[in-house]
Amino acid sequence: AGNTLYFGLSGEPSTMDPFIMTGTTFRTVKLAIFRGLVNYGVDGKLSPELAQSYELSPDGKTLTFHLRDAKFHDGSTVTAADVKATFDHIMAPNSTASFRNQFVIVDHIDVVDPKTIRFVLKQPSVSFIHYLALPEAVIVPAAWLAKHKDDAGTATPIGAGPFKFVRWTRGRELVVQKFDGYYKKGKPYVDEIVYNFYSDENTRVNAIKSGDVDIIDYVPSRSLAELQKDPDVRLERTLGPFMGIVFNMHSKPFANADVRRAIAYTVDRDAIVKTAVDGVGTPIWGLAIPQGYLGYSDAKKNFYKVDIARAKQLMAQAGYPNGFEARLVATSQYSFYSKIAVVLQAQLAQIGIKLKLDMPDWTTRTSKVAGGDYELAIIGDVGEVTDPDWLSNVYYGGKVPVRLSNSAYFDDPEIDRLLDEGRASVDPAKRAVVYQQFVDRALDLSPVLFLMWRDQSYAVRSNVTGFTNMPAFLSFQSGYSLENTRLK
Amino acid sequence: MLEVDDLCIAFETKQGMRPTVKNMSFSVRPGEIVGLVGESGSGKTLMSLGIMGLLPANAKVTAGSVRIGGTDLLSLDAESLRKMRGSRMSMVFQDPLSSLDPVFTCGDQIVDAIRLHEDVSRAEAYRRGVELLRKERIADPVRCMKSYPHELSGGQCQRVMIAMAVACRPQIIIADESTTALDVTVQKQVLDILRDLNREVGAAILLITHDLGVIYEVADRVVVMYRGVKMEEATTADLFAAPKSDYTRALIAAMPSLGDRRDRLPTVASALDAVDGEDVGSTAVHTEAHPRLYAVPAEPGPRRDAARSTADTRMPLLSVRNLRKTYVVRDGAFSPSRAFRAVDDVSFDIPFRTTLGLVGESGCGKSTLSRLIMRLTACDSGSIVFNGQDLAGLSGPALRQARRDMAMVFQDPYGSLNPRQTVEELIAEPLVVNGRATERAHVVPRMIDCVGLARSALGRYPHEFSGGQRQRIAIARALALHPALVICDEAVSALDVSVQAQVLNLLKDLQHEFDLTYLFISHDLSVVEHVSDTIAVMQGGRIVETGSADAIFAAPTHDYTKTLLGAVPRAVRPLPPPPPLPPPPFTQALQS
Amino acid sequence: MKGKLTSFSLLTTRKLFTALVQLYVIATLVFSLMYVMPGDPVRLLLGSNSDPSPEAIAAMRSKLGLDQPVLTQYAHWLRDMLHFDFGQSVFDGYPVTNYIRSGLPNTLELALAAILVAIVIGVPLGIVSALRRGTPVDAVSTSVSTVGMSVPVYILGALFVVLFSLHLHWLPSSGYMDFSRNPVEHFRRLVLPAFTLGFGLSASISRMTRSSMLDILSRDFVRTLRAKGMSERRIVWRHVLRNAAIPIVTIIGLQLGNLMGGTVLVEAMFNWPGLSTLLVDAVSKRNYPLVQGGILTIAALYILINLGVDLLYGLLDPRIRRKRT
Amino acid sequence: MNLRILLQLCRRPVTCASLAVVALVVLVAIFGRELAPCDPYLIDQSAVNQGSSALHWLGTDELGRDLLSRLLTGIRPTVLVSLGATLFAAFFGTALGLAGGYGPAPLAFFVMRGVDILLCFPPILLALLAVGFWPSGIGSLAIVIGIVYVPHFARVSQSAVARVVQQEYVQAELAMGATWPRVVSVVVLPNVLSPLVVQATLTVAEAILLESGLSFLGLGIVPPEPSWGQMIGTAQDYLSQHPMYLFWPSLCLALTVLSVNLIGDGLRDLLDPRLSKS
Ligand SMILES: Nc1ncnc2c1ncn2[C@@H]1O[C@H](COP(=O)(O)OP(=O)(O)OP(=O)(O)O)[C@@H](O)[C@H]1O
Ligand SMILES: Nc1ncnc2c1ncn2[C@@H]1O[C@H](COP(=O)(O)OP(=O)(O)OP(=O)(O)O)[C@@H](O)[C@H]1O
Ligand SMILES: [Mg+2]
Ligand SMILES: [Mg+2]
Repeated sequence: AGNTLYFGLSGEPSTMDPFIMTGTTFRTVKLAIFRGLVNYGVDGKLSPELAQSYELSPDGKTLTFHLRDAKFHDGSTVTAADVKATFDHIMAPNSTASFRNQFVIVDHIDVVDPKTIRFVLKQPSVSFIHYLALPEAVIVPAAWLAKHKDDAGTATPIGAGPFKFVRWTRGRELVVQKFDGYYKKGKPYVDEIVYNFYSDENTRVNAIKSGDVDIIDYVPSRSLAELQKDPDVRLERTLGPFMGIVFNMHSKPFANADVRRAIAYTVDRDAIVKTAVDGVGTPIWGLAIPQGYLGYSDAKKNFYKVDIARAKQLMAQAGYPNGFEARLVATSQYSFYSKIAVVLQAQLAQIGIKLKLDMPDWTTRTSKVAGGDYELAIIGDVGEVTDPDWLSNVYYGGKVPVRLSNSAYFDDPEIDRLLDEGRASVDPAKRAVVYQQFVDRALDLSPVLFLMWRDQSYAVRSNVTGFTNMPAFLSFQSGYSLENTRLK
Repeated sequence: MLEVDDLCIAFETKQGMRPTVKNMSFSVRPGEIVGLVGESGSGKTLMSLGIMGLLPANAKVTAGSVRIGGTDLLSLDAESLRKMRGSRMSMVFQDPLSSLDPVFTCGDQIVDAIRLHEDVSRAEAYRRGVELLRKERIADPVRCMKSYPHELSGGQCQRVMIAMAVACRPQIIIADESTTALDVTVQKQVLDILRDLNREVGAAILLITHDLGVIYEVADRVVVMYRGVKMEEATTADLFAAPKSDYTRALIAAMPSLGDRRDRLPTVASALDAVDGEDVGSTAVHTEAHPRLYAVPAEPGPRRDAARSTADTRMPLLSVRNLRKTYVVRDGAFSPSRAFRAVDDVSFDIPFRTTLGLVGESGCGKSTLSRLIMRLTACDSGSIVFNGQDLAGLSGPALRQARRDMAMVFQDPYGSLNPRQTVEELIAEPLVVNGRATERAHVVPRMIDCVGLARSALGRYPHEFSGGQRQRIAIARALALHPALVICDEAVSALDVSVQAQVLNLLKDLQHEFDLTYLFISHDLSVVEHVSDTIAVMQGGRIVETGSADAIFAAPTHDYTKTLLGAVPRAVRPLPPPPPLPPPPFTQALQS
Repeated sequence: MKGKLTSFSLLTTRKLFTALVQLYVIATLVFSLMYVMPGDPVRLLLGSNSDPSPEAIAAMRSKLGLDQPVLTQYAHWLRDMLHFDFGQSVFDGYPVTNYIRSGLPNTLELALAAILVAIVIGVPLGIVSALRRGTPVDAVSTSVSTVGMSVPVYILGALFVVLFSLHLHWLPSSGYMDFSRNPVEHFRRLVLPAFTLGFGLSASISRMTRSSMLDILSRDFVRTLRAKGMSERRIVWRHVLRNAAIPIVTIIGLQLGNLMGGTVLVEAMFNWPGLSTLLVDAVSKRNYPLVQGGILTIAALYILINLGVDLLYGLLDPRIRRKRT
Repeated sequence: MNLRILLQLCRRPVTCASLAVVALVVLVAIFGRELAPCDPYLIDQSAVNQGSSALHWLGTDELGRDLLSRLLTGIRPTVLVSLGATLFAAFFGTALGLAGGYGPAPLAFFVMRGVDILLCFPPILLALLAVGFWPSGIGSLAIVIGIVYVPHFARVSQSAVARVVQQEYVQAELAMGATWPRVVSVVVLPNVLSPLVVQATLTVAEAILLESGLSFLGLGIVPPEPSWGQMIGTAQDYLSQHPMYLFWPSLCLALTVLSVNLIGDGLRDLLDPRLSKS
């Protein structure tokens, strides 16, 4: 069709099961096909989608949604029953949904009438609504779910989003087509989107340069400068994900906060940005809270600085005046991981910490980190939601090292208390205070050391408008803006 | 027609050019057959290659000219020369097996030879090939056309080579030892073909052979060559009646001839050898163009101990019973296979310390039989009792042990020499294998002397030798250990009569001294008569007649034997014995 | 070498049986991969950035059947194999057979094209350098093939892309086109990847050709061919090459086999939807059913290729052929 | 004996030059660390991806490390891995090939079918398995790469052996009653040497490249330790920005591989008595 948008993805979705999060590429497809009750809009705010409006009860425990007149791609109307069926599916005990954990605080869901649905929570949570905005909390027809309980990954997906699924030729392309019954009148503007998969970075860049595709994701940092110069291509840039170091608290030296602080005083984040990601990125000298998010403060922005003397003193204080040996887990599959590891190795040598690098392939690395099989490890992550509750994912304590982004076995009751309180406080002013306290404690204990913001860019050909790289943590959800995208 | 004028050919060596063919001049007129005889290693093959423009990479023509009907071949460009080859001049190579492409059927190769120069259809060329082979008395020409070279006997390969050479009726044919593997009846046939060609298209034929009988029968003129130098040139009649050079005289004296059994044969020695110790076969520059040569009279060798001999002859060393071998042959890649019986119910005995001469038409299964005895090929049925032990059932170490008491000279000496070993290593190999490596230092030089090769040959590789020299290397290797049984498959066919005499004497001497037993396969009936105690005649895979040598030669019973004997070319018995002179070096070596 | 006449069908049956046993062994090895390879797919399955509960992990394990005893798993798996059921991709349940069906033809096509390119470049190069041994021609040819050998494909590919598609605009830089949709374009898109792969491979072929030709050129029968008046070209191409073919065929067979699973870099670079990418992706994500299915497919092809090469030995050398029957 | 061969090799100028290059490489492999003008591990954020300068003769890499020093230091692991892998593969592969081409029928059958099976596993899988079993390091990398090439040697040698075994000189050796080790070492091996020499020179180059291909699995040479393969692998990312980064290690690799090949050619010709002039 003349009005076809070609989107060069960095990888192929590995499943069509909407409730599983397998990375950016699938989200970009998913947000063309599906919509949730709410989603994040291009401005970064929650935008009412299938729910026209909602209310949070004053105790923070009941959320009531009023659905709008929307249609699924199969022609059926979106009803409260579909919503309930969707969340029952996500929350089922044997569910494999990626964010199931965030939904366990739901006590029950009531269908008030076909257009009204009520979520009753076990504990008050202000942040819960944000998890409903995730692309993994989109609404599918109850009938579809009933039919495709077991083959959700391969079945033709049915959503209420701007585009309907046409075909997926594995290894080649995935095609979606404008859905005429989309509830936002006039949208979308393009007739068809063809997603092509370019796992090779150079090939992807060549494809946008030659005009084979109109948009690409994950622009490699070293190609930014070159694409910047290209008059036919526009870069949509944002600093999305952050890189950091986690420590295993079962490793004796790292259980000591002084050692962690010493490291925080040693690591030169500037050098890391300059070398590991070709200078494209921003160092983080404090916590990885984006500007404008709750908990961000200019005062705490540069909490740590390079101060080797101080670091050495802290090391001595911790009982390691001559340093020690430690094993750093990273991966050699992605070059920025391995480069950070190499730079860290050189830098920590200054305070006597000799790093042994353990750099297996990505999957091995992931199981190692998940299983706590490291002394320190490099992580890369993104807060999934704009609510400060994302910090729970990084800081909430536990006796088992289940999460990928927290320090294994880190368990501080005070931090846990603050995170719980922050989530439950309905009053914004109170929340601000709670998270300020949290930030102080987190910086002081420094269980996770943040290094830098990574650049997350899309390259768009200049005849394409309306595609927005959504700010900060939401960059991975930029697929939402495909409904606004036009071709000139 | 063919005029060779003052041709000199030299090898490039690290020490500089080594002249090997020196100032050869002769000519062959249309319709004439010129025989070229000469000592083994004297440069006959090299000169022919020089004429054809096919010298090995390390050999160069240093002077002289070769003209065919007025065109100077040496100044011809590669393409015109190529066009002449095969159509106007062709050559039959000495080593038939290694001269045939192993991965194409013989038929393909013959057809190719025809179609390269004549614009005929495949079918037509094929038909002509079959016709040629039939003329050459190949039993089953169609099977032969479909066979690969390794599936044919030595004589069959040789006839394929000849067919290729004569297929386009060239005007010049150089036949290098082309009938050595053929029995006399077939040989006659082949020579007839050459002679026909000679008559019909006026072909000029250069016939290189060691068989003076053949020369006597077919050649018009003879050129004699010795160490790269032409010794004499004469008409056949003159040559045999009144040889001019010492060498020729000595040669004729050394020739064994039918019905004239001598215990030892006279050999040829050079006065020069005795003086400066240069060995026969070397190509050292001689200051004298015509060194003084003489025939060494047949001296009695070491005699056998009469008492021992009678005691031991009772039990045969080798006793073969009902041996059978079938080859599976296919006419095409997917056509059904059929059985071909190469050795059919053969039984014979070889008494201890005797020689069994095995004769028979080419392709009758002689080589196959010898391979069966060595267990190089598995037999279908039958027994091979060697030293009281049945080889047919042996395997592993026992077989290995048994083989160490046997040795074999293969019909294709070149193919049986490991190309990556030097002569020294080759001859020492049986010693090393038998754990007697310490003896190599004196055994190897002695053996090389015995077969009449230069000591300087020890460091060279097999490909650097002439056909006869290779054969002698193979013989030296087989005899190095003095094994109980030696199988000689056409072991002297490429040797000139003087060297042949030397080798035959050696065989006899060793037999007397070390109690060796021989199975001697040959086409040369006079040689067979000379060496054998008993004779077996083979035809079509079966032994048709056995008996003592004397009996068979005196009164053959089987038809085939009769024809065979009737066809032997007989040269005149020449010359009074030459003056007695000191013994040649090899006898000294042997006695030391 | 007994006079026993082995019929063609018996021979085929035996080869087939051998191949099946080989496949069974490979299958078993491949199955055990799951237990010896480091890394657990469950974490990846549940999403890369999430915080799955232990129940979810357990649920996923049971969904994959990983919670059952090893032998039971093996038995089930084997039963499925016998039905040509390689299972489903663990991520989305897409049948592995479908993956293979879509990837295999492309891989085969690319591999064959590449090997063709390699032969067309490598064999003549090797011949020339054997014929002109020790001359500058030999040196140049050796250098060219050495460069071909030591330049990694991704660099060669990048150079080709820059030159032929970004500068000269002769060929598309990447992508795949269905043959049915546009045959011309289909082949145009095959050219660059095939050359990128083939150039590197031609190096080994030319080296082997050179060495093997030299072995044969000094044989006596070559002299006979010359004496027949055969042209040098024909001698070389028909007789010498055929005699020299066995090592060359061996190395081509090895390369062809390698290409079945070893074209990842080029496939990724030119966005060629082949089996290699699938396989490597599956390995790196521990998508075991796909790994197993992929390897078994490749193994079957490999066995086929080896069988072909062995048969070719027989065709090329009558001695080897006769020995076998 | 060996000295003699070496001397003869030296006689041809091309081979002589190649020997010199390889000798240089080996020397640098031994003394590379001492020769390096700078610290090959020193990261300099102010000088990333620079071209040649007085301080950094060949420029710097993406972390601002001196390329020349890294090239020199990187020789040792490169040489160890490629040579180790080649030797490993040549030894075991040829042994298997001999068994498959000359061994008794059942053994030959099982060996060759086993080799076929080994051949079916893609290198990355073997490497991943190795990661599970061995600690990473040069030794295990050499063995893994070696294992990848064992079947190649096996098939090349098997096919050559199968042909040689048909020759009459092998039968002549058997007829002397030689034991199989003797037959193999004196007759069979010398006559199948030429394809093996070629295969070995090919493997040297391929092993170096495979090393970089496998490095993403974290097997083998652990950064910041440099190796040529790894440098080439990293440098390709900077092809357009900093082409010299790719050029230098590629040049070193190509030169080395060329020399190895030329020596291989020389050796091959030398060992072939029909080619060497007497
Ligand atoms: N490739 C070679 N390199 C060095 N010397 C060689 C080579 N080929 C042959 N010779 C030597 O050249 C001489 C002549 O060899 P040629 O083959 O012409 O002998 P010939 O007369 O044919 O002997 P025969 O009757 O034994 O076949 C021999 O002494 C041989 O040793
Ligand atoms: N490998 C084989 N396959 C099929 N047939 C063979 C094979 N080897 C030999 N033959 C055939 O067996 C027969 C006997 O061959 P053999 O070599 O034993 O003959 P020969 O008596 O030695 O002949 P010559 O005197 O010509 O050397 C020949 O007809 C030959 O064609
Ligand atoms: Mg000769
Ligand atoms: Mg014979």
